[in-house]
Amino acid sequence: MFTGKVLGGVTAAIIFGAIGTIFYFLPESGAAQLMRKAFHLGWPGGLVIVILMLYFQFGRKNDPRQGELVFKSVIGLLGYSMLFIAIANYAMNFNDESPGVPGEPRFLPVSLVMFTVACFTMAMYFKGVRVLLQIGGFMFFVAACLAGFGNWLPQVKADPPPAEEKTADVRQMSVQERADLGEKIIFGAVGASGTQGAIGKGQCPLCHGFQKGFLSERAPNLFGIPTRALERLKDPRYSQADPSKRDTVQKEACPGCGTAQTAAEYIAESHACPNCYVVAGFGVKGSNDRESPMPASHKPPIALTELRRTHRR
Amino acid sequence: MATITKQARNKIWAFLALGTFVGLLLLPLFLSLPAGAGDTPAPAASTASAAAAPADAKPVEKSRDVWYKTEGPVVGAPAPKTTDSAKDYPRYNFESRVILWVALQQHLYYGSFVLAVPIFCMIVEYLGVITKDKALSRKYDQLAYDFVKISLTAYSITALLGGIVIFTFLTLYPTFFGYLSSIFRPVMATYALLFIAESGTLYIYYYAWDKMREGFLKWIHVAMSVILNVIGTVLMMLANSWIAFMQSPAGVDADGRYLGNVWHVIHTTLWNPINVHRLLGNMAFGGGVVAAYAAYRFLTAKSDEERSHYDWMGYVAMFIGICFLIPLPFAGYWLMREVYAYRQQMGITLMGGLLAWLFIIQAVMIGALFLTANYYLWQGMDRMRGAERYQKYIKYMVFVLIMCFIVWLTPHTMVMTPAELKAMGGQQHPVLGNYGVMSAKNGAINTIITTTVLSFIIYQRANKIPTVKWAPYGNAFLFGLFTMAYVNIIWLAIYGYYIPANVRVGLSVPQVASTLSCLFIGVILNSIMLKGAKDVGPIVWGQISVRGQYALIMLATSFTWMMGLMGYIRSSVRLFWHVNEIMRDNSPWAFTHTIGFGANMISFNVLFFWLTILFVFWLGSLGVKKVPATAPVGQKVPAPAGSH
Amino acid sequence: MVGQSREITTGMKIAIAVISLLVATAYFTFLDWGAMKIQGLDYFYMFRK
Amino acid sequence: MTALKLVEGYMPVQMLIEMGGLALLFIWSFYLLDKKMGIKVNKLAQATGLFLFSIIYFRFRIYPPIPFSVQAIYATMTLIGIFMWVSSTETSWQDFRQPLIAVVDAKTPTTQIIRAVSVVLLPFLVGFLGWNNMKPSIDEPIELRTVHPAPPASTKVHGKTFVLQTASNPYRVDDDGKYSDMVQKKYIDGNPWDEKAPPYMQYVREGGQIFFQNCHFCHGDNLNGRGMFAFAFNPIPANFTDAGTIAQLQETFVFWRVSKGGIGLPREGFPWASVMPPWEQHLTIDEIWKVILFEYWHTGYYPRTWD
Repeated sequence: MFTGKVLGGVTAAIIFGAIGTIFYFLPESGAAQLMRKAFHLGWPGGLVIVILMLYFQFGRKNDPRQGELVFKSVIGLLGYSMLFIAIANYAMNFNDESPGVPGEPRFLPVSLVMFTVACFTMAMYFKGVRVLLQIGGFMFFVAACLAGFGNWLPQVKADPPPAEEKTADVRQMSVQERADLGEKIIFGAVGASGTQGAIGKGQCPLCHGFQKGFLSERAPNLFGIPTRALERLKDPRYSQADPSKRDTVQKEACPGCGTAQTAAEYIAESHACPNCYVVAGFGVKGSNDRESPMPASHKPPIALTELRRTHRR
Repeated sequence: MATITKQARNKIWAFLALGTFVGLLLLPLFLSLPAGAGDTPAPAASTASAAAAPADAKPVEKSRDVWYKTEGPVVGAPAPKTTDSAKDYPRYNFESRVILWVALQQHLYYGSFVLAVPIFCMIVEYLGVITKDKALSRKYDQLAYDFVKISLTAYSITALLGGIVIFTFLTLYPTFFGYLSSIFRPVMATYALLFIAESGTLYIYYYAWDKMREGFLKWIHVAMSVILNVIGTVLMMLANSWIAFMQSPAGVDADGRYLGNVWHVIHTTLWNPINVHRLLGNMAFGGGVVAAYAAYRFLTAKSDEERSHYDWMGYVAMFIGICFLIPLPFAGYWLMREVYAYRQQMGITLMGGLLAWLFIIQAVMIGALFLTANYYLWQGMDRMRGAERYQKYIKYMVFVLIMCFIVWLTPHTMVMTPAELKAMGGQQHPVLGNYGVMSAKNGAINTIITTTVLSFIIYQRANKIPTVKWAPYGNAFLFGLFTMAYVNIIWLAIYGYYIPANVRVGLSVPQVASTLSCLFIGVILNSIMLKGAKDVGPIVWGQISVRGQYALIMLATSFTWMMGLMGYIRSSVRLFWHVNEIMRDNSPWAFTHTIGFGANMISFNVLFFWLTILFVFWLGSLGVKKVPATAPVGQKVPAPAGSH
Repeated sequence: MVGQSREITTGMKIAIAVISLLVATAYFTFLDWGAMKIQGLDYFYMFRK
Repeated sequence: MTALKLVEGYMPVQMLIEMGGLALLFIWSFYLLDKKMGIKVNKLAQATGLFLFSIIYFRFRIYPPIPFSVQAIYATMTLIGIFMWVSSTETSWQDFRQPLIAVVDAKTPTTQIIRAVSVVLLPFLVGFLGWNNMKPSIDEPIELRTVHPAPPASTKVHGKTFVLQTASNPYRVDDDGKYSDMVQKKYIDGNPWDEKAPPYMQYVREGGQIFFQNCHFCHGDNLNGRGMFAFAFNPIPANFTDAGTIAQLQETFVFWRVSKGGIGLPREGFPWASVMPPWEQHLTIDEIWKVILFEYWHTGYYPRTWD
């Protein structure tokens, strides 16, 4: 009564019944979409198998192996459809990474399970390639276990931190914008230059005074620097035009840089090479004003980036 | 007379060939010297580009190395600051990173395989030369030969994939590739030359096999395999320097400007740990692939002869693979330590942070590998009469392994719903929480390894009865050794809970030392005891269950998966940097994928690799000569089992 | 397991086993101590506290 | 099942010993059945029995209940172990397979019925499992918090930058005022209220005062995370006496966590589930260091060091 043929028929009926039910009652469900996609992808091959099956059924009436051939094509069709449902699963969900949403990429390993099942099912009936199918199926199985475990774990996707603040190209800035940027670097915020104790990334006010008459013991008060810079250039100790005569630990900002010719150049040089010229009385103790206590502004610990320094050109 | 001249001629040819290889080996060095000197115009070029940049106008600027802290002349341009645009990151309607991932991973798999197989051949060929047993010696030789043959096909695929990688890289990440190649120009040139040298050596090695079969010539042939492997290893190390640079840059200043010292760029802090780790990993992987090949041939075999040959081959391959697997965790430990020493947050991201769950998967796989190895050995006992005496102990070993595995896999951070959290009363479980810490894990994994050693010792003596006079004492000592090793390992694991962390971290060393004691003392003592032992029954190669062969396939697949996983971990720990802290990844794909996505990709890569390698096997099997008809039935256990 | 040349009684077997256990214990204790020593750590930390 | 109390402090080892003993009992009982009473129990039945037993053990014996995820891992491990056991030898494997093959072959009416029923039920079972897995659930989503997320390289507190790898607690000092790893060990039983206490103990006392003014409401007066507000939060506050919290961390890591609080957690520490305030808004740098000093002193743990 319960022969293999009957049971096979019952199983087939259940499967087709289930598929039919899904299509009839839930035509827009994920499962129905999946099957439609699979059909869309794999129908030509399926058609070939169906034609073969029909040919075996009706074209080979006298072949003793007819029943076996028909059966094999049915199994082939089954494996083929599983294969394409699995592929459709990949095609639909591969790029979607929404953790916690069921039925989404975390179910991709299900495809691997389907490959496994398809391989083993076909291995049962296709003796010629049995071992290959079994080995393949086993590998799919191992991969399915591992990938399944990976997907079963809670998912975290990590975004990179926001990119560092972009400094616009100083050369494109208006004078006002440049001044604002400078104020921000020195005092921390635009308009903070009047506030007592305001300090920015450049940390200049730690040592330098910026207001007229402010106490400035560690470093020269910078109030009125544009005019005073020109006086400094004339100082014999500055030794304009011939840096080699300077009596300092570093004679030039960079090899071949030469000396400043304008006030702006002088200020720029002082930022990059505080040792090139030390205002009398402000050198490192005991160095006889040959060495400056100020760090070069483009090196640690201040390490202003290139665009934040004043430019020579 | 004629024969003598022929021999002499052969000898001359052999010396000539050897000379050529040495020459080929040295050639890249000579060529890289002018390449190094050829860098002198480079500063001029870079000054030209620097002149365009705002600040650095003067030619010889000095700057400080980010890692070595040495001063050096600025030679290269700073690392480009990329923007999220099609110029820096061209779009091809798919995640560029994933495409590159697949290309690189496939190249890596094949690369590992073609690097591992020659090492494998070298060992097997050498075994063949030193084995006194003529038939066995021929078998080894044939085995080695078969593998070079397979690696030839794989070699061309590797080269092809390498080309694909460069093409993909250049197309998808042009700016980044430009930067890397500007720094590594001399290294890349050397690499290309070495690659040619490697190809030449490999082909000559293969085609000279028959010609150099006997006597002195054979030794030269073996020497050739050494040279082949030296070239291969240097190749790998050069390639490693690129990834090591990306992870822990050196030889450049904080802006990414090259400072003219190639050695600093190559020899970054993580370079050597990665080299060692990769070399061992490649070998284990090679053993796995070869074992899988043997299993495939075993399962498709038509005759008992074939079955016995491939059973034996699988055993040898598995054995060599496992030999390299055992030191692998220590190499990994070293690498991890160096990563921690380099950047603490990188270490924590790996072990306790974002990527920690990937290590859980790794833990699963390590456990699975050891379980499978044990299982294979137990299945292998079916080959021998007399093994029944030991088979009743298997269940206890299974039990110990599974208990340790349970401890090994208990996660430190448990996944649970909020309801479960409340029921438990906190993130930490009062019982299982204790299994989640390092102390317990060390105990568990060392017990697992010790049990594997025990399995192997039992396997070794399965069909033998020791006859030496001191056998009772030897057995008693083995018993004492293993019992106390287990006790010691577990005691140290428990002891770890009672002492402060700074002392506790030291406990892993005695634990490992205990395991290694068992491995070396136990196996050596056992081998000595079995000298001249009475055979209960022969080893009948081929008489192993199909499950045993699937265990080999499982090993191979897991190796492959694990390589993919660890590579992914190593690579993604840079997070959003192309070159750590030097060049930021500003592409839309700078985020770190979910674990699941990673697992899916790794699975894809693994399966793709196996599909193609099956094709390679098939190609290799097309012209395979019939397996020599020496029936290995009744043969002694081959050298690896007895001599190690 | 029994050697061909001489008989070994059960009592002797137990004695041998106990001795080998003791030897192994001594060996592993020494190993633990030494392995901690070379790292500059104290194996008997808990007992000296 | 929970009537059999687990002994506090020895629980993990106890669990292993218990499992070991039960397994031995299991093996032994089937051995007795076979050899003494002549009842040979089929391997499939033995395996099924062992599996069910292990599930029951993990489900009910261990208290507090373990989460499903861990149970699933354990069950899988048990299954693998059972498979390895039954298939370790050919005879045992054949014995195990025999009933299954009998059902598939269906030579007798009983096996035929079993086969028919399973063939009909299996698709439904698979379908049900699939549906059950996919159906929308009203449970709270599982939260994955990385409890110790990777710290930044440096953190800025009160305008001062601390490099986590190099900074150290300025109050972990020996009697001469120099940084010392060993000072805690020396004074672990010291009295912080002693007037003449060494500087280290005085800092511990100050840290304790800060702790009881600010922290103990949540972290508990025994530092065990059981403060009076603790159970209003999910997850509950960290238990410092647990070997998995501060004992695993560097002192600078703790400093970063205390000063930045829950809102300062990096992305992987989310979904946001920590209400700890950023203490830099309430405490000075010195106070934070002192309170950390106190926490380590009180629990007896040592901060992790990197060699």
